[in-house]
Amino acid sequence: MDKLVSLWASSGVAQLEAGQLIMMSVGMVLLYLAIRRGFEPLLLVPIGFGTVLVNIPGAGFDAAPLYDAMGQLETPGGLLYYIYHAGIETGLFPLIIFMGVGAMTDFSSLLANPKTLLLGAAAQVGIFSTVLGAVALGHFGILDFSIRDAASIGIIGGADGPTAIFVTSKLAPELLGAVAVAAYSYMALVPIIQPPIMRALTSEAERGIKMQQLRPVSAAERIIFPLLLLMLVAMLLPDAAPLLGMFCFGNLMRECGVVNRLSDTTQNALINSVTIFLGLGVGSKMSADQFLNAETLGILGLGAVAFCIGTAAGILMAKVMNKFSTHKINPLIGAAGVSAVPMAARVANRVGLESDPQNFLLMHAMGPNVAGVIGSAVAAGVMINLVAGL
Amino acid sequence: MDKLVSLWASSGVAQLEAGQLIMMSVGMVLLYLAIRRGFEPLLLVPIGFGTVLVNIPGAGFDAAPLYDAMGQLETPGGLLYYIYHAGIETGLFPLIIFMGVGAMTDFSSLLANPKTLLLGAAAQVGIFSTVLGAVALGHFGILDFSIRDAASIGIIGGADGPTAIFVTSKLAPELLGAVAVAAYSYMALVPIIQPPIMRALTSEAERGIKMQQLRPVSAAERIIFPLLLLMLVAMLLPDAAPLLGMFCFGNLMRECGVVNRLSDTTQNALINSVTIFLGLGVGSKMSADQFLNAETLGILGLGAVAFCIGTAAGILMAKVMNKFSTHKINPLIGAAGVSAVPMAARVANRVGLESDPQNFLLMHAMGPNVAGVIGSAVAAGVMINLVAGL
Amino acid sequence: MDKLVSLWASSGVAQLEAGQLIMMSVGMVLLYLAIRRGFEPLLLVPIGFGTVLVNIPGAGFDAAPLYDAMGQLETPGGLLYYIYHAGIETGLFPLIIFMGVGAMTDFSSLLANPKTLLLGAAAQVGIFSTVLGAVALGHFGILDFSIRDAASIGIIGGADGPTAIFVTSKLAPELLGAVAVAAYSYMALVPIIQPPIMRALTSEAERGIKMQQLRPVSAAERIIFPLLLLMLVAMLLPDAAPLLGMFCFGNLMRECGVVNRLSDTTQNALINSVTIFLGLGVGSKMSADQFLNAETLGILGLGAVAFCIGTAAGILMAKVMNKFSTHKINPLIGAAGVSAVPMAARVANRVGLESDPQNFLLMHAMGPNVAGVIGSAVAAGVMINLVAGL
Amino acid sequence: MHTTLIDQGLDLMLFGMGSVFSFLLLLVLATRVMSLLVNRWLPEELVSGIVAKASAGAPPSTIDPKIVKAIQTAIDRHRGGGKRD
Amino acid sequence: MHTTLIDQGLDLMLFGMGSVFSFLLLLVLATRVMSLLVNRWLPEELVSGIVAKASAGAPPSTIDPKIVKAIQTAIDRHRGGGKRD
Amino acid sequence: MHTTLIDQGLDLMLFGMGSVFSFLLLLVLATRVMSLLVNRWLPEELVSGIVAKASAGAPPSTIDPKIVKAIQTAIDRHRGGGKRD
Ligand code: NA
Ligand code: NA
Ligand code: NA
Repeated sequence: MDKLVSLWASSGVAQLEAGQLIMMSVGMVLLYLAIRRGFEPLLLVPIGFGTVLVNIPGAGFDAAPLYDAMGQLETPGGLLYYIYHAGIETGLFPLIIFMGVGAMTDFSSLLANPKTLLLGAAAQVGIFSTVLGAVALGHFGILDFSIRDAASIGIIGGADGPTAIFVTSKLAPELLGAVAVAAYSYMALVPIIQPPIMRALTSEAERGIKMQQLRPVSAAERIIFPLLLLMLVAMLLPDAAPLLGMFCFGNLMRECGVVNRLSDTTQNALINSVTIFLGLGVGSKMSADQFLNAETLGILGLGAVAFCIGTAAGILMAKVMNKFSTHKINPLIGAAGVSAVPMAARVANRVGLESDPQNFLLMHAMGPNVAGVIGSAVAAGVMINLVAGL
Repeated sequence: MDKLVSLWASSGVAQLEAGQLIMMSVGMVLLYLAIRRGFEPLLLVPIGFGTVLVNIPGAGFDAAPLYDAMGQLETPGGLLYYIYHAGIETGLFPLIIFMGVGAMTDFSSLLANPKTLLLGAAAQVGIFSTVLGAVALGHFGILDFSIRDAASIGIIGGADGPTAIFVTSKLAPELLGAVAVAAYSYMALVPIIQPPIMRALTSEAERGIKMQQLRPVSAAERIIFPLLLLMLVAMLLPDAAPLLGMFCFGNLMRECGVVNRLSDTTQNALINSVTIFLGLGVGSKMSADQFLNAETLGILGLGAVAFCIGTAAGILMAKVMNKFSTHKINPLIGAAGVSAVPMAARVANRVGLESDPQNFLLMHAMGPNVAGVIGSAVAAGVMINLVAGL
Repeated sequence: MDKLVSLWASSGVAQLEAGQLIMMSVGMVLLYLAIRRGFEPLLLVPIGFGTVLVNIPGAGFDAAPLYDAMGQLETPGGLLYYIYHAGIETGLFPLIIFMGVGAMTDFSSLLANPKTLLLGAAAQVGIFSTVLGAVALGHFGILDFSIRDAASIGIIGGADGPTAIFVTSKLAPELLGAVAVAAYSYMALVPIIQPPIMRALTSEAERGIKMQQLRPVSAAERIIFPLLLLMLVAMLLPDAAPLLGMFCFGNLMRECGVVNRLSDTTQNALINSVTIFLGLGVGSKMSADQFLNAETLGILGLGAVAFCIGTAAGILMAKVMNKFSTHKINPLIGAAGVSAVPMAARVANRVGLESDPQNFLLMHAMGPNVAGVIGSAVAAGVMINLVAGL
Repeated sequence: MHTTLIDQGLDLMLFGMGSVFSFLLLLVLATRVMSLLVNRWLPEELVSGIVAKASAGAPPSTIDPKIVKAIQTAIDRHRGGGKRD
Repeated sequence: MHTTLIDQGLDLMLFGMGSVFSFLLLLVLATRVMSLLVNRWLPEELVSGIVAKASAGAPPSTIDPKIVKAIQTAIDRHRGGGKRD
Repeated sequence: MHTTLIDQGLDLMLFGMGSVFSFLLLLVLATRVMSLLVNRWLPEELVSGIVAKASAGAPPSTIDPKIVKAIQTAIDRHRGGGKRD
């Protein structure tokens, strides 16, 4: 009879708290969005599943290991505990993902038309104006955000998952779940969020602008570019060096042509393995007490604002640049500056085709798109540097 | 001359103890069984090789690292030391393997005919009656088994390697070598152990029962099933959640259709890498003092009994179910309930074909076969929960 | 304004020391050699990039993590810190690479003509005479080398990267950068360093010696050979067992035919991933204070000498063996005994073709080539054993 | 003490098999209900369509479609005995 | 204290956007200069040649060239409508 | 002290080369004996048969046999100059 009591007492139903039940539902909703709606499934499937796992009462997925007085392991920790502390707290997983993203990135469009880098810069306005919004909410006592929290929330506007995870795990780890979920959700919503803003800020004529065909880019340029970027980062913004350093490393492996074996593994087995564990580890931060509060609503709201402002800033920047340049830029590609590779570039292409079925913007939009990745990483470095000093 | 003495003194021959020599031979026998007889080579090749390595006198494969008073590493540990403590003691490797097994498992047969789950339940009788046998041996002072040892030995009857390793590394790590070797050996012996039992317990007519063709299963069912299983586990048996949670995660990645990249890596690079290290790590527990004793003989004997009882229980359960059902089950597929995927299902098919060359049972046997995996994991969770409270 | 000062103060330019600038240039030179000149790019691309990363002022790639008084992580360490301490200091990465190299090695040529093993033995003279050179430099006070340093420098002559890294990380970790760079550079220079020596030490007639066609080797021989080698190592040189044990394990997985899944992963995803991290981790030891000194020049010089002596010794050994044997060996294949697989074997083939366009030595040279790997690992084991006792 | 060990074993057997059977029985029922609901509310055609759409939004497969096409062609020819040429 | 938080936010925005823009502007210039220099001193043909040579020195690809050739052949046939048969 | 360093180096050379040579010489002998025994007691046909059988018991290869077949067909055609069409 004692046994039955023990089994019952240790069962999920008996221990279940309302918060856990709600969080398991949140995890299921994330899985639904990922699987049925196609929301960034590569990340949201592991994050959603991790959310369910960590909220199973009594399963101990995020339990810390226990050691006896001699330092011998008495009870091993839970899977998600190890994943989080080995890969996310240390920053290793986001950095390895960035290496993989670098190995998957083709800078040809950017190299053919380097001024599109400025579109990627402009879109980061979304990040910093969101920081401002968050501190305003904190200032007026509406929500309890510190400057570190605000910086982590702002980075959602960078529309770059690993960057957001890297920054948040350094500055405000207790917000990691909410920030990562917001970042990936809004990235997935790019096809819904961006087009109205794009149409509102551009005229039919602007949307119909045909851009010059991109010049071919030589292999040497593609090899030297990641090294050039690395050197500039090293000299000017060492705080951005971890993220951009690994990004450039991946890209150099891709382009140099002599380590295709390594590049292949980086783009496949390695990034896939780390993506699984990164997602599960992020899910491990989706506990009721960290996620079910007013701040999360604030984060989701501010994140959406960040996205919209970033999109708008990219478009407006393109229009400003057109005032000073003879080679006109179609302002739609400015919206791709938020990153969200390659979704944002595809959206720019699709909206452009609505105005003129012969105007293919995809390749042109890849320039600001990858520039947005660089821009967000730079913003991340600056924020980590400045906030650490505050 | 001193040097020669030093070299000689540090050579294997000079340091060799009888136990090490015997254990190296055991390792070689495992390699022979794996390579020449095809005994579960994916695990027994690494386990056998790890057995040889860890018993090389003076090579220090399982040496612990030494740190000086400042906490700086003085002498690094051996490879197998790191593998065991990072991957097996923590439970990480069995859990990752389970994720991979989930990603390789097709639940279609089970979904088309869910009552075959009960065959997978029945086969677990093998586990618990072996526990009883082990405590009886302990009770009568024949062998020195605690209840934790008994639980670890029983799990051999689950015919599921990673489950056995997971349970044993938690409850009785000093038995890990013997239990893992027994589990994989008997899984390999399925084609020899099972057929006589199957023939003894069934009549020619029963073996010739033709089963209804399985209905097609929709993608939605296959996507929802792992989530359903996860929810039931979460609510009722959280102790089984680590194993079954990762199993369901792998299966969801397989079936959801939107993360094929991740599923591919899980089924290939990831599970293969972890299999190599898991095998080596298990081998590291094959030291003479832990393996060469009467208990090991007891474990091997009890393991064989567990297998036979499990097989018989699955068959008898099928016969009982036939008493209450109009859609008859061929009792041969009950034997597949021990798991040992997919070997046990193939054996059921082959024995069935002997009675009727037109009676293809393979797909029908896959249901109880994967049900056996679930059943063993449930049994593992229950045992870990109950034994920890004793 | 304070912020600007802070950003500037933390920028790379403001913090840059001359040594870091020089080391970043060294890294760039390594990348140039790897990418434009094809110098062992699989290792030198990661090493070169790691060299740049670790010397970025203020980026903290090799920063140690900081813990508070409670043992909680306060500031995570840098990526290269974790890679070095987890994978290189422990010896794990070189051992996993060796497993992969074993899985890529075909011993057929060696098995068909086992006496070519002696050519691989002779070439190790390069290792030990370099040790002598290094202690002489130490003795005469020219450079400050201990016996541990000398042993690490000598191993460059083994022309085997993972062996050199394994030995140096154990005996003289502060020399790791210089030793690894020297080892891989000279391996890449094999086509330039070896031919003049080969031509100087052989007559036209000797270079034209046609060797007997190799007999076919059975699968059983190829399966048993790694086990035989393992047993000999276990009995006689346990200090060489970590390297050769993993090498034999990889080779057994390749040859046994029943674990092709594992062998494939070992030869691809696993070795590629570890190669990336091994290279980055070696790069993390390329700091100005450890690399920019007279000792590094000594190491580079001695390494070149080691290579030349090893090459010569292999050739001369072949000539000696021809005095006692009826089946003549073409002495050019003796040069392949330094390892540097498969470059050295190709060079032997090419120089041979110059003398006689019908004399294909490639397969014959693979025997001493892989024998050189075994020879270096044996030498490494002996040195680790003897030096530890001094 | 020894009696306790046997008792423990019996307890383990009783509660273990009980749990395993109850759990899997429940899973049988839950699975049946799930299949029923799914096949009523999410008939196959609809599901396939949605899953296919979701897949389309995911990153492209890592295998070059040209290669897949070529292999498919080779398969077709092999089967069809070169009819298409 | 609260004023400080807003100030911090404004500082972050000002210096953040300033850094991002200055950095990417510099990158635009550096990239232009680089492309100019590369295209003057390392014209495409030369580069391709060298890279190809370097590749040749690297370990062989893990895909059997025969298979690559076979796939290529299949692709060619597929495109060429069986002209070669 | 310095003399000791040279001595240590000489020792290392002497014992090191001695060990390497003795070990590899022994390996030569052991390998010859092994090959002799194998070729006497395990002739090639037998071995291949057993290995093939063992392989058959192992989990199936991850490459779809149809694809392998198709590639093989493409290779055959490429070699045979389309004779089979
Ligand atoms: Na961005
Ligand atoms: Na089972
Ligand atoms: Na060598």
